[in-house]
Amino acid sequence: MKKNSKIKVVTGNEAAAIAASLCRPDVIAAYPITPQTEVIEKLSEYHANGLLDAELINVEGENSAMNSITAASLAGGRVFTATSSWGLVFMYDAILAASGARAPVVMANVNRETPGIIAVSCGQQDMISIRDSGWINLIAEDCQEILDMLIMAYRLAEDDEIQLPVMVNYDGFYLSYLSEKVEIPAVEEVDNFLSVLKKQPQRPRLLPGKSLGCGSHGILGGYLELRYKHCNALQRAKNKFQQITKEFQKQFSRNSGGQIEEYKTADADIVIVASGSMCGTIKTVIDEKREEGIKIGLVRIRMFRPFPEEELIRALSGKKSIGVIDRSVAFGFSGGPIYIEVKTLAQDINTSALISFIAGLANIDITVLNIEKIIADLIDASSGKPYKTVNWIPFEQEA
Amino acid sequence: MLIKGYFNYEGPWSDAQKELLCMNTGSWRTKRPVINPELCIDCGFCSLYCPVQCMTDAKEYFTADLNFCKGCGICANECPRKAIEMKPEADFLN
Amino acid sequence: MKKKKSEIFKYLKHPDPFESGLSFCAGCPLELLIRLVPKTLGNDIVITGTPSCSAPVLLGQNTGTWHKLAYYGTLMTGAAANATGLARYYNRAGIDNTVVCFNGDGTAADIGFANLSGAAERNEPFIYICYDNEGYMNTGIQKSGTTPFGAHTSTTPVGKKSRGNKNRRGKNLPLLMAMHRIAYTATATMSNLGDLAEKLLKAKEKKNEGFVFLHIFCPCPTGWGVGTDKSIELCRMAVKTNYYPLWEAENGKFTFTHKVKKPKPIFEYIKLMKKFKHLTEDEIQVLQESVDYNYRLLTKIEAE
Amino acid sequence: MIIEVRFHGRGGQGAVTASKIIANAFVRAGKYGAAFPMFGFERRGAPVSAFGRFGDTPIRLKTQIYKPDCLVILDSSQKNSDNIWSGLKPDGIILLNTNEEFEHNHSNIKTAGIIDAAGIALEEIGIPIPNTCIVGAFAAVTGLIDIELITESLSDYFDKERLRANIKCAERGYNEVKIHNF
Repeated sequence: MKKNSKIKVVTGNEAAAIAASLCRPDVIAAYPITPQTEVIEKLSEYHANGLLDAELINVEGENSAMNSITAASLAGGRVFTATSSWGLVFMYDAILAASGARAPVVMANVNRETPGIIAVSCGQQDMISIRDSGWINLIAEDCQEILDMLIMAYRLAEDDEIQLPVMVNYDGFYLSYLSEKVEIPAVEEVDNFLSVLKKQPQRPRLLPGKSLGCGSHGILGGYLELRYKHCNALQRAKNKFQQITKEFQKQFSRNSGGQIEEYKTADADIVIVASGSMCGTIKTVIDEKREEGIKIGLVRIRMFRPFPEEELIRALSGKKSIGVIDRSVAFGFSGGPIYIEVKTLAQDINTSALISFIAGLANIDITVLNIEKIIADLIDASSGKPYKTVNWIPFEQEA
Repeated sequence: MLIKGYFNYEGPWSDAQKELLCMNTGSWRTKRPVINPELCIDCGFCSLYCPVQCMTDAKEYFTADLNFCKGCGICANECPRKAIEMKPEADFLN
Repeated sequence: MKKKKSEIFKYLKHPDPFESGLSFCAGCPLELLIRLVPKTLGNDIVITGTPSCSAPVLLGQNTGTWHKLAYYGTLMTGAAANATGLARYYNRAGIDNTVVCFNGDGTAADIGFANLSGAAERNEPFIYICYDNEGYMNTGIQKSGTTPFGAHTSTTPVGKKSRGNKNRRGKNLPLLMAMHRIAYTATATMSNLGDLAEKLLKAKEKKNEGFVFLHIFCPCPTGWGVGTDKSIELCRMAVKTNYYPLWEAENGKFTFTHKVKKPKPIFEYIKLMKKFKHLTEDEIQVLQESVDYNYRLLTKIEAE
Repeated sequence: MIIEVRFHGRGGQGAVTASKIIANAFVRAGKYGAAFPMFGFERRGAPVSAFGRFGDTPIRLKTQIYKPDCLVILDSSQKNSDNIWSGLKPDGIILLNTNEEFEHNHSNIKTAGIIDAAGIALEEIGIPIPNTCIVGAFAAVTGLIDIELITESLSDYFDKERLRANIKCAERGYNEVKIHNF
């Protein structure tokens, strides 16, 4: 444990609020929505008690939250907001505006189900619905990682070579309300970690009296140029994040991986690819199965956009069977969204079985038994037995 | 490389470092304001109401900058002395 | 003959930050407004605008711009929220600022109304200018929330069964905004330039106390079917008929800034344009009653 | 070793906070604790459950608890519901908030702690919120955590007079819980 750090038992939401406060934001705007509400309640509490020095805007909707912080960010401010589910969808146009303007906005998104059916429950469908918005998307596994990732998110977003908005996703209910031990660094430590940004060339700022405007029409090749720059910045973000995680580990003595986390994959024949809170359960089951002599590992996706293709190819190449667990669906495709993306790497990975598992929709618990069944299926597939390519969990299964 | 340097920054930022963008709006005109300096009382209403703000003060009276005047006729309509007449642009050919 | 310059010039202290050749329709009073705002308030304003008639001019093309102002070109849904973020950040950072959110009635009264109302309720420290041309003019003259009774637009056409914008009155947007009891609300138009300039300057003062909403009546010669030379006259007639009364409200306290002694009948106003030319005597009477009602209401509020 | 505890209560009884306080106390002991509730819209009066895992090794499991080692029942009106007893492990521990005598109604119960937590809370804080009394009783019934760490943890959730009253509740819970062994 780092000197000056504090250990506290906090919820995932509180960890997010603490992380945001530690980064000394200038402007925070947010609107309540279950299961994110606690984040803005906590920030309001810190603000009311003089612990958080920031402009706090109690906006009348998520759309305004994103719009106001984007503008404040373009003016040069450090900004924060948090949302979830329909709130994320309601700010969709502003989400595109933020990334198009290359505003280094940082947002916590508490994953909750979205489309059509009202469900106050966990699911990554909200994140999937904005995946092509040009943001950087990170996914946390536990409360500590929510805090750590948000701090790293500012380093990534505001980096001169990146200048992109970053969304830190974490599972609603399973993490948002989970109280567990979190090591909270001293604010000076965070200042120190973020101080690199001050030494970099400063990004353009919207300032009174300065003939510099943002939101120009890209015409002729201009639009193409901006898109090209944006896509390149996303590609650069992969290595940048890797580098930032290393520096974070050096300073805070904590590590949970780079773009991906590999858990016992080195000698594994069978690998599960997953993200979010379910990975804790998967690791626990893997430990048990390892004791039975089954060579199994986990690749946890920490960075979902940009998609860590190279890292996945490296980690998954030559594995006998691979199962991808999605907590969301890909409409019009059979198989989960992350599964489909991993499948695009199939030629490079060269595995004999690539299987999709759709699990945990609408708060359905992803249980130890579920994971054991998934592993059993993967073992069968690795030994050449026939298998179903797409499996909905827990259909035909007990809890 | 197809991508030329249309932008100076990563994002869609514009600046007024070089010349400003400008249209040849003078070419839109079908009628031209002609001022009778005798009638002009130099009140400047033509200049104040001109959307293009192209009426310039020639000390004793106002005159339109024909490079940009769109020929809308507001100056003539607003002139309290009817000192401005809108004349067909064709009259001024050659 | 005695030559004497108009007093109004004294308000226009600052250089015009716009280039001369701008892509506004000939005779568009919006072009006049957009030039007068920085000429009156100074070139150090930060202006935010949305897709609208003003957007092609406020927004740059690649690196190029039509003006020397700082601007943020943004979305219709969130214009007031953008301005909120800017003003709050500048205030926090100790940067002297005048943020002007410059939008049409489509953004203000319709798609961006929620965040306009939200910013007003929170009394956010910036100036919101709505130029109201009573429709979506940039996309080709469609009905908006402020389109008046009976008006012809491309989405309220005059056909066999329906005759223009029937059974509607249009939102009284400035009154709605004043009811938020914001720091300052005012109506103004380009025929009364002294009044407009005074209100702009007052807006700059008042935004230090809270939200400022300026509603500018802004005829569209193209969309309303008016000669390009008649748009200022139209503004004047709107005032003279009490179709568009000039007033201001400070924290909810109303004052007429220009009282019309003998208001002209509404016919004198509508006869100047094509958008009402299909109206029957009865329909004109409905419009007259609507004008009278609005004016009576304002008179009562002023007396309060 | 990790003990899995399922909490049952109603919105307003503080079941979720009870689970947090225990997790907090374990972390103060240098051990590990993780707790989370499961509910949809938050409503006073609605049944609430919370899941707590406490022990001396890091807790990675993020699932609900189907086979609890221990049941903490803050709402005795639910004590006859099958949901509550579902999955209780053999040699199970239960802790029940009731002012009635205990009936041994489940064969897997090895230890039962009975406490009139609502009554004590009413006396000490003036409102019948049983959670802080229950966490005190939890320390006594399970023997897994010191009562001092429980009362220290309370300072993260209460302050001033409320804190003093709730510490009293927890201590009375610890001292007054009736423990039956079977």
